[in-house]
Amino acid sequence: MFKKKILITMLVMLFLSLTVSGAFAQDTVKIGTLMPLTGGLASYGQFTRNGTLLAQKIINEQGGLLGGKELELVNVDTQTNPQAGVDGAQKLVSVNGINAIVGALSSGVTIPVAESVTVPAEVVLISPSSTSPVLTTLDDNGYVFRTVPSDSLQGVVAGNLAADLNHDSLAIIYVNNDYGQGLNDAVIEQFEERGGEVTASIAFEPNKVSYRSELMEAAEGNPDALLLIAYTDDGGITIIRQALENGFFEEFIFTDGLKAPEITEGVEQYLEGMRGTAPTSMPGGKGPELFTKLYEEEFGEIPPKPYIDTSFDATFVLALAIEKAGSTEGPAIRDALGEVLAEDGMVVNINEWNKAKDLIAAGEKIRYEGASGPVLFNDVGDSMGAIGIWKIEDGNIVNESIEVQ
Amino acid sequence: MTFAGVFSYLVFFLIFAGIYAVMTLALNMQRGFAGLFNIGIAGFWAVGAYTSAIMTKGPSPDHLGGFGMPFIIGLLAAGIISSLLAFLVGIPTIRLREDYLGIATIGIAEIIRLVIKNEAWLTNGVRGISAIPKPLAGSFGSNYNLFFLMIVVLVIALFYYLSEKGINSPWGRILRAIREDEEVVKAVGKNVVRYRMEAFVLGAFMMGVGGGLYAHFTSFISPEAFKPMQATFLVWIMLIIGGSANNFGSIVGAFLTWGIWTGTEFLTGMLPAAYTTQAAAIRVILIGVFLEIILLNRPEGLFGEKKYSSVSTADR
Amino acid sequence: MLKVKSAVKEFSGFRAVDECSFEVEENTITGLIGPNGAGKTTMFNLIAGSLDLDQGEVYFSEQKVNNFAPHQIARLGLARTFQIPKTLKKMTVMENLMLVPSGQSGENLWNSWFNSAKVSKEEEIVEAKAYETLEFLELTHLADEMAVNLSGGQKKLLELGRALMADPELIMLDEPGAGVNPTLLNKIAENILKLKERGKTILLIEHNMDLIMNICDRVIVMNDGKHLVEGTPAEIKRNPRVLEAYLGEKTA
Amino acid sequence: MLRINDIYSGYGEIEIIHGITLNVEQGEIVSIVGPNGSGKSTLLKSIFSLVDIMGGEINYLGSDLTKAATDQMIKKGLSFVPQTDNIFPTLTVAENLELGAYVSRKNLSDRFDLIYNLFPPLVEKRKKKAGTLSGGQRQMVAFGRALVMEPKLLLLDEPTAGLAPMFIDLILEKVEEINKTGVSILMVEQNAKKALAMSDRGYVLAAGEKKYEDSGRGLLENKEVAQLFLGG
Amino acid sequence: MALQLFLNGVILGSIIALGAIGLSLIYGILKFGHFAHGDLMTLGAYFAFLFKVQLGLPFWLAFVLAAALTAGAAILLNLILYRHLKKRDSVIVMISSVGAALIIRNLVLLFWGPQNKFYEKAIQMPIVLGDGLLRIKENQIIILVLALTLVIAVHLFLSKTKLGKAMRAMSDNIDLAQITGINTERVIIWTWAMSGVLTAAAGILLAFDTHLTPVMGWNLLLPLFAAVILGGIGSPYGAMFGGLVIGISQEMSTLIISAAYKPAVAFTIMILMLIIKPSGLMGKKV
Repeated sequence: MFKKKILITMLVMLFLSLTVSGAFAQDTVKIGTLMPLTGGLASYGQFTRNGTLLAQKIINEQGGLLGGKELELVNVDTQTNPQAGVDGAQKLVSVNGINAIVGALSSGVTIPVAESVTVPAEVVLISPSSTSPVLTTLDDNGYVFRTVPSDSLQGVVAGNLAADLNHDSLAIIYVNNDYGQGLNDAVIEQFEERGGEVTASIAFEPNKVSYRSELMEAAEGNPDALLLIAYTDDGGITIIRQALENGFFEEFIFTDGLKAPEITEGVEQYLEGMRGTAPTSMPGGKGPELFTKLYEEEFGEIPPKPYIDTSFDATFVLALAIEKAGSTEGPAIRDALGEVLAEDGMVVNINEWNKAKDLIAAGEKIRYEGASGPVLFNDVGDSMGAIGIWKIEDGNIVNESIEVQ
Repeated sequence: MTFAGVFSYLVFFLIFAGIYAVMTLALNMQRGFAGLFNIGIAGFWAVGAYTSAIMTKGPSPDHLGGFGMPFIIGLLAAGIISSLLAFLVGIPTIRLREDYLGIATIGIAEIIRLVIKNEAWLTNGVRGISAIPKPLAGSFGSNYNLFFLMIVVLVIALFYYLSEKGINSPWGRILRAIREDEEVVKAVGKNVVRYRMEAFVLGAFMMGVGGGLYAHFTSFISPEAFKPMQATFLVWIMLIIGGSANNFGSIVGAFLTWGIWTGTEFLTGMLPAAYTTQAAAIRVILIGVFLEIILLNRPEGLFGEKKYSSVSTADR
Repeated sequence: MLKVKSAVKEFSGFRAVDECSFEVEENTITGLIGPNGAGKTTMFNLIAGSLDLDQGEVYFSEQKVNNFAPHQIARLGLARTFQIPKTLKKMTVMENLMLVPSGQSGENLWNSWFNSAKVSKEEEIVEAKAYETLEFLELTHLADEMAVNLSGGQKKLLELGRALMADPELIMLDEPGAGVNPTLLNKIAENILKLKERGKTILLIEHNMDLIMNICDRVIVMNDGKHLVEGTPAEIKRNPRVLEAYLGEKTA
Repeated sequence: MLRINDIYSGYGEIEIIHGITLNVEQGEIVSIVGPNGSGKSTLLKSIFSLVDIMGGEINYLGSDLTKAATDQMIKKGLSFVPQTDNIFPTLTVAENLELGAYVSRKNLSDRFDLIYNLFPPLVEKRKKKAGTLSGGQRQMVAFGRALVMEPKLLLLDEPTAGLAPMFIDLILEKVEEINKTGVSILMVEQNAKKALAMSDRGYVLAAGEKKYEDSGRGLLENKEVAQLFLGG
Repeated sequence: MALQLFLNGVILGSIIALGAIGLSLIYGILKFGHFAHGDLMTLGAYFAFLFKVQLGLPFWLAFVLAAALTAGAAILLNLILYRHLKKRDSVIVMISSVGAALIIRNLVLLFWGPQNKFYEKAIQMPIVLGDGLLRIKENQIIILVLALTLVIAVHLFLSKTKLGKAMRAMSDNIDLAQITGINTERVIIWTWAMSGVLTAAAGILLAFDTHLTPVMGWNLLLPLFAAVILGGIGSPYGAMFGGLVIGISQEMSTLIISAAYKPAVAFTIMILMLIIKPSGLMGKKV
């Protein structure tokens, strides 16, 4: 009896899951989003999803796309896990009938999704945050893009920054994933080219309680500064605090994952004047400021997390491409993505969807001044962003200068 | 939602659930038939996946490789290396009390994950191995997944057949007898440790092959895929829900549980965006509650233990 | 056949078996008796390898078998039963017996999978042998019954059957008569005698003196872990030290 | 004070005791003897509900014990010393004794004094872990723990099992001493002769049934009883 | 350097020890590995966050309230779950504790969200001893003192009180405990309560030294088990000692091996222990 009940419950749930998610399927343009809402990256997924929702709102408020169709976003929780992520992506493609995907966050999910789901199904995928160099060389028939620069780009700038700050020696502590690894390699190469010495390069496991022994190892040989490659939530803040508390380091250089006022809370006086790098907008663009304003109107204070802006941009440029293609077919969207954006195109800001539509209708190319800076793809689908240098002043983060690629 | 769409998702779903079913069958061999408590499935899964990937890929500067072996050899190697690992783990631990073996295996699985993460020369570390060849890729067009499903079903069928045949044979008779009373088996001259070890190694072989299937299907593996929750405990939940010591129940348990695990996604999809994080948490809570209800009400699983026998009574 | 020399086994300071020596002749029935706690079952476990000797030696068929693993000694031709019958509960009576014969090629998984012909041929032989054993024990009607459903006495018989299936040289029976009704007891006694006729050697622990007196060729009495006296049943019955041992009067 | 009336008990589906009636009067030492496997220990365990009771009843000081909770039995003055595993090995001797006072802690020090007087060797071992003691000393600890409960009736399951001969006499002497302080005793004992010699009454069991019942002396002189042990 | 690592290890080790004592007692008495123990630890830390940061209560009061609530949660788990599974295979109970771990972790996620939290935003500068040889924060001294106090309290409780002795007795021999008149059900409840308090303390101290995240306890679970095995299952004193050994060896391992392999140290010690002496350093028979 009990067995029967359980079996029936399970089947009903299975059925519901298949139908409910695909039930409201009329006349909309659907984009799937693959964001982690549970698991290791849960604290990012919620906000990156907000980024996509903001883009959806702007587009729908300004009349939708493809002649008035609404943009519909369908999200699947990847659980920060490839097994669940790949399954979710296939559900988006097959059951929900989405036309393109924004996501996933970590390369560990993005790549298997691309290889086993979206590329074979000819669905365009734009990752807002996967920085792995593997994505560049993926045999993807051009269906995989990203709105975040490959980590090698930022690494060069960070390496230069360290040298420019007259540091002769540098210790690096990086988060042990593909993002951290990539940046670390690039920084070492650049810094050593500039004549500096990297005294230690130490990977750390995220979410551990103590990083004192890593710090101690890094501090050996008295390097001039610590270059920290981490996210705020997986140990970055803990490392900064423990480094300060124990007097291991006084000089820091940060990367984009730490570009957040959160890192200075309670330790303002120690971090005053420290610098960091992060992908940013080209000179003249006002995307980031505008984005912060719009986000805060919609969701309240913008959290100091990366990739919210790139998620917004990914959604926006997908919409641009669909509008340009005049179709929701994967190959058409793919081709349109390459055509619609140009460095010397007409400027479109992030709240100017109507203007964009008009320009596309007029056959103009667009220079999209995105939330994370101008979005341009090179021929392998990587974003050709710019890297900015930021600085902590009075406990706040201010942009200092921009290094164009 | 089109029929074709649902069908293609269904195929996809079945591939994934099928890979889990391979794991569950393997665990059933270890746990259900031999009473071995392995909570390091993730380790064997990872070793299988990486072995097959390294064996079959062409040369790559990022990690060990360049053997370019065919798919089948990759799978076999995955099974063999995974069994070898089981053998080494088993030597010191298989004699111990069952929960000691469990804690040892979970420790080994975590060590394996750390090695994969940090020994980049071997595994490309955290960046993972990409472009793992799919067997006969490009030959079936849009029906490729259907073809892959066939492979998975074939593997399940093979393992099911071998497992059933094994457990109903004199070999299985000894294994079942060990579970009933070890002393008796020793007293009639059977080497209990040897049979335990064989079941452990055989289960690990199946897990390795399952790992290989996973690697070739997703074409990309990285340490992220082999965390204890999704790669070990989920398999246990499947086995317990389906019913330990029952091969058929194990398979059904895998399909149903994977259905619930991914299927309850609709909960998240239905709620307003502001609540999605909460919904995701609630979903996992519900899965937990569901598991507890089953454990409290039906600890032997949906199908319970099956009666296996080496003797057919018909001919007497 | 079996020779025990100065065997010693201690449990946290207490000598359960204390310098005990005895021999069992081939093709005899030897009874091992003694009051509770005399060390009889411990002695059985030492011989069968379930426990390791602290001192002393055990020879089986001229071979020193000190501290062999149980399965190794079993393979040399020693079968045993347990005081409280141990059966494989959720397996049929038939399977309980078919488990026993050693060297079955089907015990190798590879053969079970890929050499079905050979395995099933052997299985037929083993099955026939098991059936024969059941006939000998007059249990054929229970062949397909789960062992858990057997009565206490039937379990005793099944244990005996399991010992027979091994084709042993020496059978060690731990209280074959305990908890068995008189009819069944006679049957067990008969069976033991029949086994002797077939050339087997039997060593049994028993408290039922009738059984001991009726079937044993020799009786060894143990007390306090030591070999107390030894002789024919009649001699033992008359020996005052035995009675004292049983009623607890210690010889000073 | 204790009346066991037509009790049937055993483990799970296996019935071992087939309808035994037995009683113990205030101040008596009563022994249960019989060959191995006759069900002596099972009978004793039935009193403390440590085996499954299938029929009959157990009455103690006028109230039904068959369904009583263990701590209630202890409060009423019943205590039990199992044959094996009867001490807590990782606890010290003093702690073992103290646990005997778990249910009631009145006059604790008097009770301890009594135990240490009865078993002087325990005094210096007080702080030692019980698991490190010799067999005889362990038995003293077990007795001590049971006596701290201030029993009116002490149940002993083969108190001399596995002890060296010199300890056997000692322990049995102690049993008599304990009895003299007013504690009734019901014990299962393998050393039938010694046990019966010191008992007011005795019962002889065989195959889960009561075969003889008489004064200790009477049973000792009974030829049939002697025969039962060597086969009749 | 080695001295500093040693000190860090002692701090981490005393936190692990607190968690491991309860885990070991439960393992000893109920004979199953409680996989939700780490998440109970997380829960305790978040309860304290609720009282201290969200409700603004003083730290000591938050500590006490959180410990009490966590004890309540542990008892609740026992009442609705483990008590009913007592007669089952220990593996079934263990799997159910994995389910409980999932539930607790996601409840924390549900109520407090995935972001890291801090009891205290400002950092503390360390006291420098011996010309920079050794640095220690005031908070770390508090942690050490609190942990030490709790360990002593546990010791006194286990060795002096009736209940504590009953717990140890049950860990030794549950049947004998029962016929000694110990109300085993009640002692089990108290055992849960005590390990709830200890595990909450471990979580709070851990978060006090670093930060709160929903996975903090789950990440520490295996080191907890390692400590329990090292000390011998069921031996609370062994668990204390095991915790210290694991903490110190994890921190000091960075002298020899890459920090990336630091988490493996606990497992390696554990596995070596299983091979060499499965009963643990202070354990009983296996």
